[in-house]
Amino acid sequence: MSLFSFAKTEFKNLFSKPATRPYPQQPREYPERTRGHIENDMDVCILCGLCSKKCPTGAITVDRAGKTWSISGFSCIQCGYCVESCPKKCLSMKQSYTQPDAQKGTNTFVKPEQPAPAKPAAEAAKPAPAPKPAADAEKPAAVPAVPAEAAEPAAKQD
Amino acid sequence: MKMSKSPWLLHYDGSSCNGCDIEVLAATTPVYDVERFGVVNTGNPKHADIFLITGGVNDQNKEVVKQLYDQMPDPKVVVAIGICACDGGIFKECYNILGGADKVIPVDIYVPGCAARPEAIIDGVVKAVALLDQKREQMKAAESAEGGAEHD
Amino acid sequence: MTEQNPVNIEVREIEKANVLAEASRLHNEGYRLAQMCSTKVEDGYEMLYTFGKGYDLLHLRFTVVPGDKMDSISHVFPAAFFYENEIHDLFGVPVEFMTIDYHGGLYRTAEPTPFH
Amino acid sequence: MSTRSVVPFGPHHPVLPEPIHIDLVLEDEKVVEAVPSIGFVHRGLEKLVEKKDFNEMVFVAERTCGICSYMHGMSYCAAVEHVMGVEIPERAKYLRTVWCELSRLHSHLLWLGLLADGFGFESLFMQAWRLREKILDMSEASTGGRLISSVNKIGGQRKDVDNAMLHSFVETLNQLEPEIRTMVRTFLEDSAVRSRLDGVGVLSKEKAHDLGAVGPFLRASGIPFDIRTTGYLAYGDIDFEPVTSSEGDSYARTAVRINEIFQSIDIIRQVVAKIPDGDVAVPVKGFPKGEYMMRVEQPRGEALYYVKANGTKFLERMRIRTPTFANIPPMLEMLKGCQLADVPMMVLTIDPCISCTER
Amino acid sequence: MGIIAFLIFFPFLAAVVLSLMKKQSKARDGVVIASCVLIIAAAVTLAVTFLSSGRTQEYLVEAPLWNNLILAGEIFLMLLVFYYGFRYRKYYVVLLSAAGTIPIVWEELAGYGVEGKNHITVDYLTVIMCLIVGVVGSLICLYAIGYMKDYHRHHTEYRNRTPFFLSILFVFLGAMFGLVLSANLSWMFFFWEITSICSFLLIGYSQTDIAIRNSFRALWMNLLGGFGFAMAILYCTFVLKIANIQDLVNIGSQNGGATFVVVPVAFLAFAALTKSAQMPFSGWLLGAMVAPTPTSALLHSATMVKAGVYLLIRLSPAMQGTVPGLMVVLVGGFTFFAASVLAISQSDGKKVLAYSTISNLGLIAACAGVGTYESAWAAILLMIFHAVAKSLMFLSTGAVENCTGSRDIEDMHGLIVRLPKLAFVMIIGIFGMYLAPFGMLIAKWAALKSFVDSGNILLMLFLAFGSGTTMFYWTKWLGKLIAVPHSSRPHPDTIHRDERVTLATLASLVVILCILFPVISANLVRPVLVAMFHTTSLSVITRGDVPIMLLMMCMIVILPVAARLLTLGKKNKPVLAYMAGVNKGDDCTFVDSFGESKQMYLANWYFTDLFGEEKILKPCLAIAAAVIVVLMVVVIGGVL
Amino acid sequence: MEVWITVLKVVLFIVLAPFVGGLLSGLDRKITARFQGRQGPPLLQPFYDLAKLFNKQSLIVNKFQVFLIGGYVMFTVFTGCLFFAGGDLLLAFFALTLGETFFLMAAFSANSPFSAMGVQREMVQTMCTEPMILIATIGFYRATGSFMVSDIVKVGTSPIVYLPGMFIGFLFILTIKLRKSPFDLSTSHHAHQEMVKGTTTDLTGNIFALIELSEWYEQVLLLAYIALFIINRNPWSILAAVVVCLLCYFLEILVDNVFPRVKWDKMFRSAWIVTLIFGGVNLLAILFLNVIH
Ligand code: SF4
Ligand code: SF4
Ligand code: SF4
Ligand code: SF4
Ligand code: SF4
Ligand code: SF4
Ligand code: SF4
Ligand code: SF4
Repeated sequence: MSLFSFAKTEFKNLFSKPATRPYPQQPREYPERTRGHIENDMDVCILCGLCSKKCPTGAITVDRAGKTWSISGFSCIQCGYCVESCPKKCLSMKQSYTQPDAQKGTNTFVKPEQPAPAKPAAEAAKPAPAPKPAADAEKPAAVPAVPAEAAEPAAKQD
Repeated sequence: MKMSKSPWLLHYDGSSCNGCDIEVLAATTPVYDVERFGVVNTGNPKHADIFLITGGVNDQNKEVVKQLYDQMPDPKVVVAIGICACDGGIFKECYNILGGADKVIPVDIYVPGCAARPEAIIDGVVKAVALLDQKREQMKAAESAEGGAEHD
Repeated sequence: MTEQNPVNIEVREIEKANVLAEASRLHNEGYRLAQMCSTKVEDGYEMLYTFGKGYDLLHLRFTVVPGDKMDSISHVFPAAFFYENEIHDLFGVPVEFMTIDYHGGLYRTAEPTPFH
Repeated sequence: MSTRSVVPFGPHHPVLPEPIHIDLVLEDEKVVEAVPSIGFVHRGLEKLVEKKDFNEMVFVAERTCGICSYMHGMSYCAAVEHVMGVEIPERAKYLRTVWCELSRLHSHLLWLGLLADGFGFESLFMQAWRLREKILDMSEASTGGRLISSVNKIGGQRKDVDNAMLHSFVETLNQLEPEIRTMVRTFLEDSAVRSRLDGVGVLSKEKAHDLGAVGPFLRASGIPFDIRTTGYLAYGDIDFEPVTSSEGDSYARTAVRINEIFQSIDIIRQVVAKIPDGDVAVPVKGFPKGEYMMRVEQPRGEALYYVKANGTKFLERMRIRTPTFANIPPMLEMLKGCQLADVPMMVLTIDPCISCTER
Repeated sequence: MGIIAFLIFFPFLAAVVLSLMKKQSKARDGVVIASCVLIIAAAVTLAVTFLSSGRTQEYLVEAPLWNNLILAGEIFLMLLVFYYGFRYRKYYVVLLSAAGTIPIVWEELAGYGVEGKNHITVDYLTVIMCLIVGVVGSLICLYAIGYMKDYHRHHTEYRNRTPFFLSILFVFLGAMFGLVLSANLSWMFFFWEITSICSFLLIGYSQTDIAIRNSFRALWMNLLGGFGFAMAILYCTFVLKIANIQDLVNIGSQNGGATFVVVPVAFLAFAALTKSAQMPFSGWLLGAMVAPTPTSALLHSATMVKAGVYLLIRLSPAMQGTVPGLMVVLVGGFTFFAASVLAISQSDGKKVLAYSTISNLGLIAACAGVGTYESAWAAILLMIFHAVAKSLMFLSTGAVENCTGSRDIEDMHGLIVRLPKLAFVMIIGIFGMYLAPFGMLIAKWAALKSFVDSGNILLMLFLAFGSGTTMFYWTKWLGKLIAVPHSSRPHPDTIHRDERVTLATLASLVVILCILFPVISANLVRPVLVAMFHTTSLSVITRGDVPIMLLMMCMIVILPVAARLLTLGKKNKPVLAYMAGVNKGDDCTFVDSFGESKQMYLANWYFTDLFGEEKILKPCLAIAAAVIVVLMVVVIGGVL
Repeated sequence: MEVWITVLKVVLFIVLAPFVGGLLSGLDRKITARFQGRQGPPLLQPFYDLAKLFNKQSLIVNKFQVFLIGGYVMFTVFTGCLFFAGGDLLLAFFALTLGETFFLMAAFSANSPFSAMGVQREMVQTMCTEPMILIATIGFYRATGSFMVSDIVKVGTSPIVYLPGMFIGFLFILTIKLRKSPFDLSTSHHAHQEMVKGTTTDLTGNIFALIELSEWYEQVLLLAYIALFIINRNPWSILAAVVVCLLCYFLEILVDNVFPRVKWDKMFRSAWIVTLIFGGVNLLAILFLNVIH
């Protein structure tokens, strides 16, 4: 039995550097396996839609006609099931997470028309002035990404 | 003086799996220490500026969520933490999940992740804090607009 | 691939009417309640009650036809009230004489008796 | 008029991270009646078996609770594997054991912190959670997630952890152990802390047994009941004894969990020393048919995973009897007659997980 | 002289008239009102005439006729007690009464009686007492008119004996005037016994079992005190050969602590302790609650218990530094503390008031026992302020009971919404009881200073701890009144006009006395002390503090304005109270565990496990009794 | 001249006390964070908080609240003025009690479960602290011969020489007064508790800000009381007093961080026992030695 038993630890803490990570001033390095967000190598993707079918939260939308593959970072639970299921192994799990935002945007990847010379155009896009999210929130994941068009011109330009 | 220097939190667990909840708590602990930004985890809606809600809403807690929100003084912002709070997450097809927090209260910032990691929560709070200042300005404008008429 | 094992738990089938008697007998033998589960099957609700003694489990199974009531065993096993209220609220099977009866208020779901 | 107060405690309450509501009837600070209510986090995930196939259900199962997420996913997989008669590789069993014990470690440290928060010892809470971060770092390094691991699948593990990393874990734990020991001294020996724990919420051995308590809650009342001793996963090859205590009060429950922290560290050391090489998964074909009830020792006690399958890709029934569900009736027994200030203690010392309780 | 005779006789006359007016009528109300007005007028006249002359006046130096009448009266009282004692088979009261009265009668008849200098004295202390008895007492009688109507409407099970009740009230007033105006110990004894019997009759008013039991408890305790009084008289007669209280005090203060004067002082102090319901004799005052409220108000504020402390204050100079002084100090100090602790565990409004009275009287007694200039100053002021504030509290509690059917403090929840006027009056009363800058607190402050100067550590500790506990029980009552439950509707305010007048007058008196306290202190209290201690000490409250207290008073008054200023430019939006998220929307109900609505209820704390009567009353009584027994033995042993 | 110096002191108190109190609170939070191995908020955080609160909408449960809180603020500040003007310690104590009562009434008037439970505990706390403050005040009088602050600061030897027990006792109840663990029972300042925010649960915006502000005033007042133990005729003693105050404050922060919250009955018993032993024995000793007379 004792009183002040914790004082020793406290003084040790007081006179040593705090354990606090200076985030966000200093960006954080994540371990290699950290599951952050999904990216798609559109050169390889065949838009088969398997990933979309497997995804437990329906975060992925594959639009064969529009040649786009989009993912809602605000629906994805980062389980990596899509990565595992993709027959072409074009999906990859990145360490950085989808940034918090005022709108539940989607990330749309466009299949290049020609065998693309450069890297695939990946654009994080969000609906520009966007109505109040509560209004359009009925089935956010299934909404074909509005920014698909918005992203398109950019993609087409190069 | 800016509102954004002293954001006080209210945390409520809608119907989360605890994952995001304990990450919210973790954000207050030494390694993340959101108190650096002046954050206090008040636990009382009437003292709070930022409502952190984790998990989706269901029929039993929607009134609770609404009530807590109503008891917060303006200006206030709502931050939905985790996929569940964003859109119901993996449980959105469950019979008892109405969807994300935005089904019952206006959500200002969505923090994705399952579970949302403390860094993301910090990012979310930092974004929310900026909104607080904006809302305060709007509030002032509104007040002065109706000011003369209302004063008795 | 290995053969699928059709049933790998030992279950004793009983009559619904005997449940209280069986429960009392088990209680006297020193069993405690481990869980109570209801499953919607074609001809009603299949109840699976599990009791434990030391590390051994013993399962009782019986069926309740829709519209029928069943007896609570919460007077024998006090903890049963919690399971029984759940069965009542989620499956809509009326349970009679529970020690604490929430009258459907344990889970206030949007859709009443979702497993009905 | 009576001098009794009738007040709501929860669902929103700062001392309870999860929503639970209790109708409290108080006389001064003494609780004379307490009726709990749950359902604020009820989602109905058991019914998702109708919408998600048995493979996808792993992701649902792991989100039954974010704290012992790993154990939920694992138990579910194990139950289905039993139904399908799948025998997973030895290395997978050992890996599962490591992750299970890591979960227990982070869960117990988390609980210690919450307990400290519950009795108003903020610094102690901070210290516990600070140490817990080290465990989470290990989880993240090995599974990619701090809490939700997503490494289970029917038939084994989705990821292997190389031996070097496993040994580095043991190394970290070796460094962590003395720090934890220093910290828990305050829980175990500080007289002010003891005054909040000693003799508070006593649950007798008989009551604990009859009311169906499980886990540390039960063991603190003197019953050495730990499902791990039945030897699932790699536990059969590991040397350990269930931790018990006889007083049955809040202090005993704290002491049991604290000792389990060191027990877990020891188990991880043993597992890492013995882990065989090989695959971590076997391919699984076909659909399950049959039923099984998997029993695992989660941080909060025995969980039962009942799975019933009919040969389609959708299960017929999945039912989770979580430890907290079993622990609530005995908790009610303790609440009567305690002090208002003890209510959080009572609730916290069963280490409740409402999320999994309500599913 | 005429005015004195009027004060003593008129109440008796009024009593006789009232007892004949059996029917409830306007006329009867009129008689009561007229009598009250006359008594107040007489008391004020006495005060004014006296103050303008400023000299102690002595009357009836030779009064053999009156002596004999009083003797006859004493015998009559004894027979009255015999009657009740035999009728209810409580033989111990018979014994006690006989033990007190017979020796006195024998002594007088056998001619041992000593002729005192005078029988009636008017001095500053008398005038103060007359004002208290006259003004507060009459207001209570006034209040009783309306109250008794309601009382019998609510309690149809009791026999309506209102005329009897009213007449006893007046008898009581008469006896009190007699008591304070008498200088002769035998005369005092006679009036002393009248008050005992009046209180007995009033407490037993409803004639229920409990009322009868309590009334006999009051009777035997007071008769025991009366016995002590009688012993003191005998001792004075036979040993000291004096008959006047003032002589005794003079001898006492000149021969401080000499054993031969200590004995009668001790006996008188003992008598005073019983009458002012100090532990272990607190039981009778608590039992008095069963009577209709005016009784309690009268017993607690203007009469009865004040008789006890009046006697103590009179004796004060003779007690400084003596064993009886120590006894009074210890018993009073201890009672102050213990009764305030006991009050915490009570939820019955009247019971809290009863304990508070006992507690406050303990403080007055302790002050008197200390026997210094400062302490006596505190004692007198405490007595004045207590009389006013306590009667206000009692009467308003009674009014609440008549309006809502309950006098339980728990039932006064939200009174500020339901009965705003009454609640406001009560709040003034409670403020008056324990908060700065109101009178009681000023007096307590002086008491503290005098205790500190006297160097009695026990008293300092009693006061320090007792003020903490006092704060607790008053504040929680205050809190109940001020809680604002939203869905409460104003309750029909059924109090009568007479009650309203009384309450308003008393409430204003609480405030006025507070503002006028320097005046009162200088013109009424200081002369008493000068006469008693033959010194003019410095003002007890430092001169600079008076304006500060007046400033505090002003601050309270301007608070509403200031509060408005503090929130200027802000619109306060009403919102639901926080109830963990399950407020049903009316601030009174919440969604319970079954999903239904449940009435919230917020009770105060009572600590029955710690401070309950079962727990600590007996030990407290035992301690106080032990102190009295030991010190009485010391006193008597010293003589033998 | 005298008068003007007094007025100046009062004005200085009114103006400076919030800054000192706020800075101390900031220091408290910073040191607490460092004790816990965290970086902690900026030093000026309490001022940011206060400014924020004044900018918030004010939600009230009823209009009495505003009035009652006004009373609390006024009398708390008033007490400080009285003290710094060199007034009577007892009167200052009574004024503080009056202010406290207004605060309690405000919590009562909210009629909400957590305010109500908080206020009951707050009353217990007052019951715990009052005897010690009174006894210490008596101690000052016996040791210095006056209740007036202006006289006490002019004594030759620091009162603490005669009042060591009182000093310890006062430090003990200071923990209660500053709402520090183990005694932060009624309005949890730090870790969460069963009371939510107790007495202040239903106060918002500027009303709540006023509470914070008066707590700063009260903090300065309490520390000034500590200083009174040290100060004597020698001007250097003022410096010593400041150092002692800071040390005491640091001690309170440390205590705050190494204790769990105890239950009310433990607080009650310990406070009274400490008061009786340290206060009572010390009082007995100075009466026995008859220091002044
Ligand atoms: S499964 Fe792979 S290839 Fe098919 S659509 Fe998805 S990412 Fe493209
Ligand atoms: S990681 Fe999981 S949730 Fe996210 S898109 Fe892939 S399958 Fe869907
Ligand atoms: S988002 Fe994921 S971790 Fe967060 S509450 Fe939902 S399921 Fe749990
Ligand atoms: S839900 Fe209603 S109908 Fe169904 S069993 Fe219960 S009570 Fe009967
Ligand atoms: S809960 Fe109510 S409705 Fe259901 S069985 Fe019981 S009594 Fe009947
Ligand atoms: S005990 Fe339950 S509520 Fe508390 S942190 Fe753990 S999971 Fe969350
Ligand atoms: S018991 Fe609680 S913590 Fe453990 S797995 Fe279940 S939900 Fe998670
Ligand atoms: S429910 Fe509300 S209005 Fe009715 S008595 Fe109770 S507090 Fe008053």
